[in-house]
Amino acid sequence: MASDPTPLLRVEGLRVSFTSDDGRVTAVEDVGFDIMRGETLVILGESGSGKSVSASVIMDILDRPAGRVEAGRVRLGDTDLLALPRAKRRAINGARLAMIFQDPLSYLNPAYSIGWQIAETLRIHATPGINPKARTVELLTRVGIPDPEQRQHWFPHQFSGGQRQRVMIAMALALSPELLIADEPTTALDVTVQRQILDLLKELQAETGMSILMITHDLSVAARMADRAIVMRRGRVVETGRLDRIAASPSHPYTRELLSAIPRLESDKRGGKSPTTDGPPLLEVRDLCKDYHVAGRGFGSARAMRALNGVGFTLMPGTVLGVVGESGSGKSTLARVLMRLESVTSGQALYGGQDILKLQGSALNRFRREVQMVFQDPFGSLNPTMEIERIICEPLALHPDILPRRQWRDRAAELLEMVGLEPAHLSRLPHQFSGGQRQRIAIARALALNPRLIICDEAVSALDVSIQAQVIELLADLRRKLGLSFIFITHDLPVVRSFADDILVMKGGAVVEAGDTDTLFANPSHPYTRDLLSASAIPEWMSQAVRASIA
Amino acid sequence: MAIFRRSFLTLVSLLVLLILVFFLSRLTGDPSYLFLPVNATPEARAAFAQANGFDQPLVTQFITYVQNMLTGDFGTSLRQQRPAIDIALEAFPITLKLAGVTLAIAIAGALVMGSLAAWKPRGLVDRTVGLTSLAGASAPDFWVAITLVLIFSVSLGILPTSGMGGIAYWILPVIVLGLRPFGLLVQVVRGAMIAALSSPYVKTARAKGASETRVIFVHALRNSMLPVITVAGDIAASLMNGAVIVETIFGWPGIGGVMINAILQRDFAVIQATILVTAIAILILNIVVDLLYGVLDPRVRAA
Amino acid sequence: MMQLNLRGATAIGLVLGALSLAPAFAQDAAKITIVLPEEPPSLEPCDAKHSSIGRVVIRNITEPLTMLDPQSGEVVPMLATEWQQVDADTWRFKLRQGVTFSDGTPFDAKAVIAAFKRLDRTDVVCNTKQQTMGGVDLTVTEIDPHEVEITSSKPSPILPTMITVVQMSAPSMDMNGASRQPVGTGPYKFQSWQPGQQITLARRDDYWGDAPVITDASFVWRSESAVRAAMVAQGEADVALIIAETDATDPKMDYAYPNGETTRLRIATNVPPLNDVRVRKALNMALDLDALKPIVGDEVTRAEQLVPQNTDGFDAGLKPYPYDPAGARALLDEARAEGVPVDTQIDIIGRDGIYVGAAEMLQAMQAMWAEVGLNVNIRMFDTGNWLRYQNRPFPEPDAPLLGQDQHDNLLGDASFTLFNKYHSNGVNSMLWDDQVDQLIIKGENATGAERTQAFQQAFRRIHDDLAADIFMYHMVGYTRVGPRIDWKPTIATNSEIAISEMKLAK
Amino acid sequence: MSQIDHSSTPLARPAKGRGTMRILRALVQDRAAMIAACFLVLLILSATLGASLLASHASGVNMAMRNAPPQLSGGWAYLLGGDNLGRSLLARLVVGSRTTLGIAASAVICSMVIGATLGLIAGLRSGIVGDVIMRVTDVIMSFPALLTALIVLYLLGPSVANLVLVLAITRIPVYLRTVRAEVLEIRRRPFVNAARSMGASEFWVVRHHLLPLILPTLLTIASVDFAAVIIAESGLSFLGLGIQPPTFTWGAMVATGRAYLTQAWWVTFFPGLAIMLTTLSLTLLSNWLRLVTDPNQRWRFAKGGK
Repeated sequence: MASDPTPLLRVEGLRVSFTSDDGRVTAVEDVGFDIMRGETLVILGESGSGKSVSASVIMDILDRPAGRVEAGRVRLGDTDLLALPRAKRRAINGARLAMIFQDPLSYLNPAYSIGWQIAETLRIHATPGINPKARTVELLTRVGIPDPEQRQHWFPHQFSGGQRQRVMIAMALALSPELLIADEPTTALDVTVQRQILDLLKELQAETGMSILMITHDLSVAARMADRAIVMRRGRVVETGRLDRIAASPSHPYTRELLSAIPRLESDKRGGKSPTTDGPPLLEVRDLCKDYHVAGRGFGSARAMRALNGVGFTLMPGTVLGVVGESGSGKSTLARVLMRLESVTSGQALYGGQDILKLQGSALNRFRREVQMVFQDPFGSLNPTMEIERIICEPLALHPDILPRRQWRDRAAELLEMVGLEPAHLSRLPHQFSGGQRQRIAIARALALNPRLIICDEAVSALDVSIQAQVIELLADLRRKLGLSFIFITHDLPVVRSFADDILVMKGGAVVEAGDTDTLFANPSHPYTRDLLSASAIPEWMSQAVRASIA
Repeated sequence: MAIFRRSFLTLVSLLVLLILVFFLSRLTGDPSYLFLPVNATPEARAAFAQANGFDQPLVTQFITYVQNMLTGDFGTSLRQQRPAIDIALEAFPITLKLAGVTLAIAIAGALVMGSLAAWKPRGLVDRTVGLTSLAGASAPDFWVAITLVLIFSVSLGILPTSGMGGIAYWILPVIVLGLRPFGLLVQVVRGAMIAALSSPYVKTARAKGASETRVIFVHALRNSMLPVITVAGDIAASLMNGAVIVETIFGWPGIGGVMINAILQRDFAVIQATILVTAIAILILNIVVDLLYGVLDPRVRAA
Repeated sequence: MMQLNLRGATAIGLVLGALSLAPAFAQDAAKITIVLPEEPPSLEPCDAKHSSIGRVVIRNITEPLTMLDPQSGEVVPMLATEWQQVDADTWRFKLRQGVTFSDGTPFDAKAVIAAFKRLDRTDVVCNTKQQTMGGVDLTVTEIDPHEVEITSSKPSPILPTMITVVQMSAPSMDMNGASRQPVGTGPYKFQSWQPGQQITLARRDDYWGDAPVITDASFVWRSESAVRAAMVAQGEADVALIIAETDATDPKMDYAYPNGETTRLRIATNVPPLNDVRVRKALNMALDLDALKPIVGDEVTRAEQLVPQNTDGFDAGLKPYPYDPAGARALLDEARAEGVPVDTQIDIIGRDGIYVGAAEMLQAMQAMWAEVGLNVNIRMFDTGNWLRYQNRPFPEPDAPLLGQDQHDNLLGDASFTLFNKYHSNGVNSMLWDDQVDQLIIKGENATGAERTQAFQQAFRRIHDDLAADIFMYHMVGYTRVGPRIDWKPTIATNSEIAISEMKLAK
Repeated sequence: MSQIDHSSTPLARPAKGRGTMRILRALVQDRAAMIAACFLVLLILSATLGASLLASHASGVNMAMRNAPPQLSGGWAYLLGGDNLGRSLLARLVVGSRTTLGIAASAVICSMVIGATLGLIAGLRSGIVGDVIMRVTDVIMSFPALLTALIVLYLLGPSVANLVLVLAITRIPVYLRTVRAEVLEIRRRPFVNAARSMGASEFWVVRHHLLPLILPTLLTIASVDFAAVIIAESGLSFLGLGIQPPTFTWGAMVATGRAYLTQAWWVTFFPGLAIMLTTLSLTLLSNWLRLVTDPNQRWRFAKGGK
């Protein structure tokens, strides 16, 4: 495809450093790559690998003054972008280069209508012959927003996640740029929507002949999009080439590690079913319903919204139940209801024969000891002002009769070791840890009281793939050693495949399919389950190449 | 909907306020000492109390007050011997004008300076603005006012000392009155702008090719307005109660001076009338602020 | 920082100059502006004793029948040309002829009757009657259109003095509420009142007396003394009434003049230890009041009685207590030895702003008393609360209190002071002394030398024998007069400003 | 400084003193904060030791030195000049610091504690209780401060405690509204839910999760409020409702000295400067504290990299 010998964009010897607590840290070192006209280059890497920083340099949107370009050149055609004065540099953005981002809700300005924001690009680069208004509607139509005449006056919060990303794309494509940088454009979206967006990008590329620089951590996305790929690790490029070739013969150990996630995700081997599946169930949930009352208090009619609709399941001791669903499916509400963070409208949840939804006082307290929760957001779920020791000991302090205070410190150290961290970390603050490490801390906290059941609400969703795998491995390990049960809530089917014994698929507050994991993956009966499965699948050519290379 | 609810609740607090003012202000002493000559006899005081209804039980007085209020009679000023509400309504527009202009200038100044300060934290603008706002917060306004009069009017002779009139007459009062609001607002703007400038949509704007000016004043500023409006609303409310020092020093007959004098004179009808007027103004202001939230942030509008 | 300010100021000044934003100060030759400390609450003639009203009204808009000459203290003719006493209760006044009110009504006996009626209204608080006539009721009858007879309910040897405070307002004036547009016979007529901003008067062409020079006068008000002074310095005003001593910095413009006010601390003479005359004398002797003069103004003079010179009853022979801390200590020791509780804490009931430097004065006095071993504490109040302590029934009758006080007697007769302040039944009195009571009553009912002597004896007993007060100063006022006009303030200026007396400077 | 390590109370303490050392080291590194801290230490010394030592110099009337300009010749006493009664301004600044700081600190602490408590309740209870609290705030805000002062002082008599009460009442709404807004935001954060799911009571959440996060904001407001309270007190002094002589504050010094502005600028200037420097130091220190306690913010103020 790329026959033009001169690249559209050439990055050479890029070095970027950042100011941090520990002085200046180099975030990107000697990074270089070319993008040809009309081609799609994928930068694969995990968070902190420097992939987004590189894109920021190209777009001149690096965080300043913390970030600084120390060396290197970025050439667009014949122009050295880094040498341009700011005004001239800015004139290129939006016109020749454009960018879309991971989280369109926060990357769209909440205060302006989407039509205004799209037209803004056109107004900034006032081009004769283009009527901003008409062009806006045209663009919205093209990216598949229904009723664009009306909806151009809507604000970002009034759209769904997928539609917002479409709006982003419309905005980026307003002036038919030569290069579109897409920074994790589908990561925050539900899997089914992900695929639609990727398809849209491909179509548009075919129409306009633009180049795409796609930044992702997700192999399946890379596999769908890439002509060529580079793999980044700790600020350096460790691998460059056509993606099929990389998949077939990875040269860097890290690439191999990355690729090895594929078979693991697809394997049907789990952490070994626990033998204690007999006897009375640990938790028996029957016909849970939860209504939310929307609209203002006081005046007016309160509208009821059903978040849970007759949900029921049985959890045996020592087993793992995966709850899968997209946003709005009610899966998080289920977790919050079971944790007694919210009330229910009707239904029962029997734990050890008692309805936990009616527990009060000391009985509730005993229940809280035995059931713990791990939250999705490893950054939000730890109080930023507390040292790790205090965080881990908080449950002990809340239930002071379990362990005498002088043993807390040892217990905390023991727990940290259990989740693979060092006891020396006890006096640190949460911000000194990475996302994966924080999630381990959250798990250590959940383990402090020797619970019988841990509810994980999207506990690995915010983590990089390789970290995801590590955390799941840790959970599986804990389950083996401690005989724990888990309710594992996620939007990502493949993640639970290796871990869950049974799976519950939820949609719109109701269970659409439930069953044994192997059966469900092998023979999904509900169309929604099938959709979910196919959307997140890795293309066959890639799995084969990977399997071949590893074998 | 929320607005109605809010207005209703504010009306309740208005009522509570009036009751409190009525009863508590009568606890501050017998006005006859202030209105009768120092050699007045006890009989003369009794006659005075009777003529003004102060001899009645407080509750009876309050009922009479409310009854009269419903017929549009807000009481008569002891000092000026004319309807108290006239006195309040004469003074209020002046306060409103002065406060309005001052606040508008302070907000505009704070938006520009605060944005520039946030654009380069610890830069020259930031440090200057920080120092100014601190000085504004800690310098007593009567001191600033008189010092400015001495410098600009007496020593330099370029501005009138006081009084109401053309633009020149506005400069000193607006500076003195605006110093503290500016200092407060500039910090709020700075804080909000630092957050806004590091928010993702600013990157989007830059990626679109927007100039830094556009990024600051079109994208970030609009989103920094909510806290600014909140604080500006609070400031406006306190200015509604009058800018006593500025009003008295510069001879602007605003409601603050009227209220203070009425309090010191135990002129109860005027105290009640002025507080009623300012409280209603604050009520309206709060509603306007709520509406502004909606205008500035479409997400609030939807809720 | 100061330098920076000034440089910045200059820059702004240049810009302003260029834009000519600076207001035009040039005024018409015969128009003047007077800046007062406060806005009058009304312009009600019957309340003209209220000095903020009197300053605008008296002798500009309305005039009385008789007038006190500020220089001599004599009663001189105004709208009455001559008068004579008919009997103890009755006086006859001949009215000036050819006088009209500014609304065209002729000034005659009926108008006088109407003006006195205004004084008796009950719907408005007319302080004039309360304050200066006490319990005396006056009845006016017409003899002929140009002569009236005034009868008082009890003998009034000084009736012509008493009626100097009664302003002759036009019969046409509304009787409801306090007037805000008075009509009188004076050389000026009320023109306009922009509430909060200014009151303007215009010269009358049909005035009965000599036509004044000033054609138009406007009154404005600023509560801040420094601003009032600055306005005259800037040419924005021609007279700044009552400025602080600290702002009277320009000898070419600033006049110091006795303003008729006398300051004292009233002693609760019935409460130990203050009921012991030695303690009271010690209180007086411990103070070096000459040294403290600069706090209130270098031009003040020591007071030893509560009325100023030129007052009938003033005793020029009284001498202030000398500054004698040793003597004071000796007296206190003596009293202490006899079991007087000298070391009890004595409280001053003060009022900040009663006069300039009031609070500092108390602090300085407190320090001096501390030197002789007296334990004096200051309690400051706002006017309303302070006034409670001025009047019977006193709020803390059993506490050893010193009440900060300032009294003015501009009526030229000690009777306006003595009864209220020192008689056992006086509403403001904290003195119970038979001898003083007798002297006061004797003087009030006498005339001529006998009256004068009785009052003088009363003052002598109060000061020398009883040390009933801590007498401080006959105060001075400061008023700034701009270079455009030729006028000097007098003792009466605090309560009346006769614009007709002002001339343009050559 | 105690605000920082308070968070380590009932839970196991990390090696005692290490936190304090860390903070001290951070203080030494920030020059502005260091100077501010030194100034405040000096101030505390002057309010405690100095005020006792110089009490006599501050009250002795000396009319010969009335409004004396700042001078080097007259010894240390008239270094900053004399006031309107010829008392040493320097001595009065030192002696006045005790009452000024005492009153301002008590008022600020009172309004902060009351305001924050009510704000916490209003933030956590969105029903009737919250509404009532917010309406009470409205009433306080519309109620003229002078009237509050007159009522309290008339009913309870003038005393330092009542003065503090008046000043505190009028400043409550600021804290209340701020805390409520913060609580509404923080209570939705996952770690609060995490604590609840572990069985934490409302009190526990407030004590361990809300307060530590709200505190930096509170301290920032308090540091600016300090000046507001001093100035409000001077306004009351001016009306005779403030502190009673012979006791005095910096605010009262400015208020009485104002009459001499044309003749003796130093009489008002130095107390005014003292108020400003105190506020400046408190603000610098509270900003610094916020940075130290909020590590996520720190990078923004990193040096260099322009």
